[in-house]
Amino acid sequence: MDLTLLMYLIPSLIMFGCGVYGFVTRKNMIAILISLELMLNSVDINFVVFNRYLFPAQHEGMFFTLFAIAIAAAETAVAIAIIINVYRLAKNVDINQITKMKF
Amino acid sequence: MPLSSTIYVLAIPFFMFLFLGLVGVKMPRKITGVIGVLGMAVTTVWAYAIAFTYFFGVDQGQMSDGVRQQIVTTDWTWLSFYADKLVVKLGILLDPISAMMLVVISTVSFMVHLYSLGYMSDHDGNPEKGFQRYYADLALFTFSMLGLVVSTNIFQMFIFFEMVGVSSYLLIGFYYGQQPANHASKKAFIVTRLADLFFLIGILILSFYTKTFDFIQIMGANGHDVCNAFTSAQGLTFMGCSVTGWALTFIFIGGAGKSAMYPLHIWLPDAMEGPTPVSALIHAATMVVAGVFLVARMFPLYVLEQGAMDIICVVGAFTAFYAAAVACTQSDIKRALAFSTISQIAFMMTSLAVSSADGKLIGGHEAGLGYMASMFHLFTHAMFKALLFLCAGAIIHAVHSNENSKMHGLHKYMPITSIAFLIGCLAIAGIPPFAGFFSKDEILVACYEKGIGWGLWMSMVAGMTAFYMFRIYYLIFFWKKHEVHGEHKPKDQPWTMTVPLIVLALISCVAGFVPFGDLVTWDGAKLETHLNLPVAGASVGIALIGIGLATAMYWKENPLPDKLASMFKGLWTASYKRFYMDELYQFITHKIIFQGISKPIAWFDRTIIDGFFNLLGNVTNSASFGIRKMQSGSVQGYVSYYIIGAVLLAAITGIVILCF
Amino acid sequence: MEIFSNMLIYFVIIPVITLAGLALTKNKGIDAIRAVAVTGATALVALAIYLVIYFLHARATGDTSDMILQTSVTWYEPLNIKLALGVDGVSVVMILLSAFIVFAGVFASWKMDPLPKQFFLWFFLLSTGVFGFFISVDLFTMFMFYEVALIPMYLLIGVWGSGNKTYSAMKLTLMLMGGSAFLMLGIIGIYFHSAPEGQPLTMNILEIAQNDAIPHQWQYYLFPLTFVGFGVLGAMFPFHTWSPDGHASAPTAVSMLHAGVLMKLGGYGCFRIAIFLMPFAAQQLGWIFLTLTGISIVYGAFSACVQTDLKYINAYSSVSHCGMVLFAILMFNKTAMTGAVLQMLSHGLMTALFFALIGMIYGRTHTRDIREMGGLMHIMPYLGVGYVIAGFASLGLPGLSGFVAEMTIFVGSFEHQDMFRRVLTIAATTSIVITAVYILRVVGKLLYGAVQDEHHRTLTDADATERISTATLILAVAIIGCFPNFFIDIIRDSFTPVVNALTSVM
Amino acid sequence: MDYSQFLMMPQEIGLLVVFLLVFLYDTFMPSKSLKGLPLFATIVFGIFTIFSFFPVQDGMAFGEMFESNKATWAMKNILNIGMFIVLLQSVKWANSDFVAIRRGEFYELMLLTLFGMYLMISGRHFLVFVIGLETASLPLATLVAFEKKYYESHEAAAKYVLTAVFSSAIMLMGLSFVYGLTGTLYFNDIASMIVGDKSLLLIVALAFLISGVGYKLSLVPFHLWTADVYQGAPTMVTSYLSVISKGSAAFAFFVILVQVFGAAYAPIWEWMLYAIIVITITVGNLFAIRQRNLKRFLAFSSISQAGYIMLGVISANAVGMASMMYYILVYIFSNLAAFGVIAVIERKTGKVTTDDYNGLFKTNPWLAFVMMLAMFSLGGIPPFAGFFSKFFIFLGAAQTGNVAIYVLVLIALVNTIISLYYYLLVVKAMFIRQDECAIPAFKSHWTEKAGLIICTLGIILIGLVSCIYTGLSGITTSLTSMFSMI
Repeated sequence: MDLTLLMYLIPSLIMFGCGVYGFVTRKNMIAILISLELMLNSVDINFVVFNRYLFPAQHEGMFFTLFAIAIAAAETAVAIAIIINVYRLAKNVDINQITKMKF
Repeated sequence: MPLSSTIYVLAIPFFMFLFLGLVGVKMPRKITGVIGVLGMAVTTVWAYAIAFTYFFGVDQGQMSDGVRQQIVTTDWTWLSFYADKLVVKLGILLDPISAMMLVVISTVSFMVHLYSLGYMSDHDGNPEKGFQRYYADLALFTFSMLGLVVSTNIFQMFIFFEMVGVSSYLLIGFYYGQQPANHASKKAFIVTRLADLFFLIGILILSFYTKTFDFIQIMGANGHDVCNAFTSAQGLTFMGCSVTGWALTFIFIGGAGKSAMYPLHIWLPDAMEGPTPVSALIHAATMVVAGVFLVARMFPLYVLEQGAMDIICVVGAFTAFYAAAVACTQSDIKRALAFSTISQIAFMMTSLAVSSADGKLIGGHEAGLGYMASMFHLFTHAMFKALLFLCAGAIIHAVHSNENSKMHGLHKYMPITSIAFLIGCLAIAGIPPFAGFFSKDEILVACYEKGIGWGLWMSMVAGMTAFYMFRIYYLIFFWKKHEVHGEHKPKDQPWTMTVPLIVLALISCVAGFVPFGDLVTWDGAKLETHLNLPVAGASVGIALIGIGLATAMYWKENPLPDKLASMFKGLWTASYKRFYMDELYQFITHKIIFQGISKPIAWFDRTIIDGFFNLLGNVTNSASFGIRKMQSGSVQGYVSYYIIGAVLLAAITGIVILCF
Repeated sequence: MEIFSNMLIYFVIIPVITLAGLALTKNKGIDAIRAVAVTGATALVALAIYLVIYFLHARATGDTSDMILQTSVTWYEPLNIKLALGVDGVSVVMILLSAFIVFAGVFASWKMDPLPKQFFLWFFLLSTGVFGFFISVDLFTMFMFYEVALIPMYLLIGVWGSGNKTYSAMKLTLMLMGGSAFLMLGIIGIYFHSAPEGQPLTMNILEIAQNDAIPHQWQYYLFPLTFVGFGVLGAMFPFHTWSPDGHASAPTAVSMLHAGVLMKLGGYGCFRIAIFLMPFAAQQLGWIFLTLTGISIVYGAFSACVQTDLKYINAYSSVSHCGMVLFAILMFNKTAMTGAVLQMLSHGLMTALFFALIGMIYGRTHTRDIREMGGLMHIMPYLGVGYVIAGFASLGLPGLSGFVAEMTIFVGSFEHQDMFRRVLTIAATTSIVITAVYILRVVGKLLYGAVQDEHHRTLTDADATERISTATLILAVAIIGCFPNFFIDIIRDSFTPVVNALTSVM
Repeated sequence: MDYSQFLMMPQEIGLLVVFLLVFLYDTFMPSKSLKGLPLFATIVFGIFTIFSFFPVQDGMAFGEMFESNKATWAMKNILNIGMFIVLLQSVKWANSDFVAIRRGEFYELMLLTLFGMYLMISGRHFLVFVIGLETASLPLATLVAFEKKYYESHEAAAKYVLTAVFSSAIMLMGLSFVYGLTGTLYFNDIASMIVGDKSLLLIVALAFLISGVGYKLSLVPFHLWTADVYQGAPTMVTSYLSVISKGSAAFAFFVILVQVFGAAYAPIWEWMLYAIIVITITVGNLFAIRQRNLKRFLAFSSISQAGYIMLGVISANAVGMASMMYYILVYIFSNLAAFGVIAVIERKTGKVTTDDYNGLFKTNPWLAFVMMLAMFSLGGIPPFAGFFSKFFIFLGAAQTGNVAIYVLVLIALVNTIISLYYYLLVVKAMFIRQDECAIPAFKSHWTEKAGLIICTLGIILIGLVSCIYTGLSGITTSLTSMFSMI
């Protein structure tokens, strides 16, 4: 059997949904970061798949994906650094703890 | 003397007002008083000269084939509502009545000025506080009245109506430190102002149709050819009556306010809170006759509107009776005199109203008799009413009270005053040969010609007049011995106060013989008058009956009056309380206007309207408090808003696009 | 630049220079501050009088253009916004009035404390806006100066006011700014319909009126926007409620300037922009606002009858009188409109006089409640007489300004052929009685009668500066009342364009 | 490869040079002379700001991924001015004890973010745009966390970085849809591809894209991070966030919407923006009413201001674009003046709430005066610049001429009344309220003074001097190609 476009798209969309769901539900900031990664990766899959199936002529999507991966890595690095700082001061990484500023 | 110099008759008092008001306050009181009197004397002489020139002088265009013309000596465009038409001019119109009024006003005013020198001082002759202000206001009052009578157009007349109102406000409220004077002045101003409102509306309607204010343009020379605009407007009707009828009725209401016709009379009795000479001025010569003068001035229009005429007639006749009835029981001499004034003014009004203008002969008399009689009565009444009030002033000055219970038997103490007062009473009661007899006789004749009912009614009122005047006279000067309290007993007042009495008394004796019919008629033409014996006799008889009744009841102290009073208790108290008119007004003004309208409106403004705008603010605040939960501070809440927002945006747009 | 060859611009420059001069003075140097302020105010009065003479001369020498002294300098070229100046009779008398009030206001706030320097700074910023509004004929600049004149009110009331001042100041500012929000939308709408298809859009009022390109259905939107926008400042029912609180809390000079000049901006704008540019909608919708203004005439008078605070009484009487201004403007004939301008003059001077006197009385008795005062005529005759004169002017005594204005309005309004308007006029005339009632009530309670409070016996009468400021106003009131034709001749012909525009769409 | 095309981007190059200079100074200078770094960076950047006013040649570079024209040039200059003021004001703060150790990083990161914004402005390919966006937002996260000692700073940073990544993920998702539909990421190519019938997927993509940029602009409902981050971040960073990044995002937003989706989808995104503007202005104002912390207060005020800026975007015409850029310039001056005052006072006394400002006029009249000018300008009171920018942006919006836009303008105008209310609250605190324990009088550093003076001059002059707006509108009207497809 050969794989069709949808066979890639649907899982990636599911990944994206899982990422959003995880972001909204998980309490641990690290877990939230992971779900963010899920979302970004599903985007990458989209780009690659679109490029591969629909527009095989150029490689715009591929390149974009490369950059996207790099950006995602950078984001994760910054986020981790900040989370560590928060941990230093708040002594935990529970997302519900950092609600000092509100209203 | 050239008639064009009439302007000075007005200029001098006005200048006196400014001078005394601005400079005078810095000067010693006596001097200001003297200056005021001198100024008024000059004015009087000048006015006499003008009147003489107008009536008897060499022809300056005022006579053409036996008919006195209306002469406009000055005309200054003061305020032009439209570039061309509807212009308010300040001018001077000389015709019989205005010339006559010049004489009346200046005479009485001069008497009052002179008299006040003494009256406004204590017994050592030191003028009291506010002397300068007093004379300034007197000058202003005189000026306004003079300006009123010489008005060339109805709007100028309105202007001076206002001026008269305000100067009376100032004079009645002269003792502003005392609450009664304060209230009385306020009342006088507001009531007359209310009347002036109708006057204004009348003017608006009239000018809307005639497109002019000018008397001569509206009524034509000597009121003979009324302009077509008016006559054509008579065709138009508004709510059943012709628009001109409405206009004239409204204008009459304006006059009624000044002339204290029922039910707008209530300010006049209170006006006595001012100094007595001021009351003399107001009652005799100035304010109260303004209304009569207004109707007389517009007589040619009124005769074309019988409806309006009938209204005036009814109001006048009723007022005459009402005032007389009230006057019968008053114990305050000034109030009694005030009501007698109202009654007499009502005489004039009625007489105007019963008069007719078309040329046909009625009962051997020419048309316009009532008009002439009314003017005649105005003239004579001014004289003897001024006399009566000045006497009253002298008495009050002597005994320091208005109540006749404090007086009694003053005859032997102040004989001159007593005699003068007696002359005044005889005059007003209509006993020949005193002035009142002639004028009142003419009025009665005119009334009888209108209809026997009117005649009888007015004769009855004349009888009542005689009764209450002599009642007052007896109660002041006889009835019982005067008990003297205090060391100095009452005596005749200094010359400044007695001379006016004597002069006025003399005038009251002879004024009746003035050939008024030749001088003052509605169209300037001569008017044949001859004594109508039956009417004259009847009226004299009634007067005598009234006097006799008074003599019987009040000559010597006796229980009869109290018996009668207790017999007709309700009637007596009702009349004593002036039939509760003041209470009625109190109720209307305070309970209805203030409590019923103003308070609710103020509340509505503060609560509803203001509240609404405050509500807007509060709603905004509470809204901002209500949505604060959105900013919960938790990142997950934020992103859920974010994703929901994004998805909703897409979904709604998609649905809209797909469906439409 | 040719703009500086036009004398009108100096009505803006002089206040600005005064501002600069004040900025240079020391906070403590009260004499220097007063000197600068008085110099500026005097210069303004002199210039205003010269302007009147110039105007009369121009008219006499046959200059029949709608506006004289017209200059137009491009400001924002891409939007075709110009700094366009020009005056007609109405603006001339308005400028004269403003100059007088500013002059009197400076003297009325002679002993202003604290922070006199800042007070005069805001004071002259306000007058800058006022004069700029009257001299400009460009929608944008008019609107800009309009708001320049509004905002200083907040601090003038908030800092130097009394009573519940912060609330009043905020309310006043927000309501007036709310009005100007509608106004801004209206102006934008007018701008985009200012010229027929293909021609460049313009903000110049005269050009817009000449193009007469605003579609009728757009006039239906834009006329209410602009009229209400200005009507708020004109204290039109039911948008008048800022006026009582604002006036009650404001310091004397500010009340004078606000009631004397600022409320006139409303009436002026109503006729200059709302009616002049959108005559069709004015004819169609006029009756609505006519009813509202008619209400505010009687309503204000009645509410004034039961107030006990002197300033509230005058605030409500201002509602009544300014209602009469808008009422007359909506009558659409020359006489009534002339009367409206006369009423603006009269009300400006008279109310300024009132507030000046109230301020002086308040400064002595430290109360404005008429129930706590009485018999002041015995104690301070000068102020008492001044108050009586102001009262007479307000209730329309002949010889003072009020009478002339009201009579012109009534006669002009009644001349209207439309029965509805005539009946409304009759209803409006009743205000002269109610006015008399509340004026005499105040005079009777405040000045007449026995002295209520024995402490008041020690008080003094007006001093020199107070006499100057009041005498100026009394004189002006008397002059208008005695020689109305002088002003009418200046004003009347300025209404020819607007009346023609109104009649052309009938 | 043709290196001459680097000449297309002189401003970027200059900025990199500045960055390098600062970096070298930071790295190789002896540590005792590092105190001079902030001033050095400021001066160098100032010189760069002046030089970058030299006109650049129009044209595309790097395979039409990068465009430089008058508009981008002007926009970058506007940002430079704002950046310069921020740097000027931050000199004293950067030398304070907490941050002194990392002052170098502060300046380097700031310059980097500015570079990212340049890319956002000039990018004509979504790759460049996304890179610019991330370059502009990621360093900001670290800058937000700059106050090492303060917990709020880190909480703010955490919120910022998480939400930022989330939003960029959403936006990238949208981009992937766009790519899947069109097969290209060039603005012009997309525009030419998507004419024709409306596809649902593209609408979703559009919504996601708007949400992504709206996040940077803090439009409701993508705004919720704003208040917390503004409050927690160092005041300098807050002011930077509130004006510079907003301005660049607004410009890029305009370009994307008009140039990419202008052809067929203009009604759609105009409708979306319509809804967003209404709730943005309203919600921002409603929140701002109740704020007592001035930084938070200005955060919400800046949200509603973003709504007004969007009025320029929705107009989608030359006047609107000019008005938007003009508005951003005025907004930079006004907001930086306000933040400057707040920063000075915070640095001296650590007080940031409205009640602390009671009676400020008595003690520090000049600071109070500048703050009042800023508030009036933000509230749109003449004769200050804010009035003109508001009027022009309304004018630009209303030029589209349909009644719906008039209603929108009316809503915005009514909201200005609410905004005026809370701006006046600050004025009231400073001028009217009295407080015996008011902030004592103090003298601020000359750099801060200089910054405030520049802002004051800007507030007063920009409106009265018409040449700036005239120039901007001249620039935008020259962009015929851009508006050709609307």
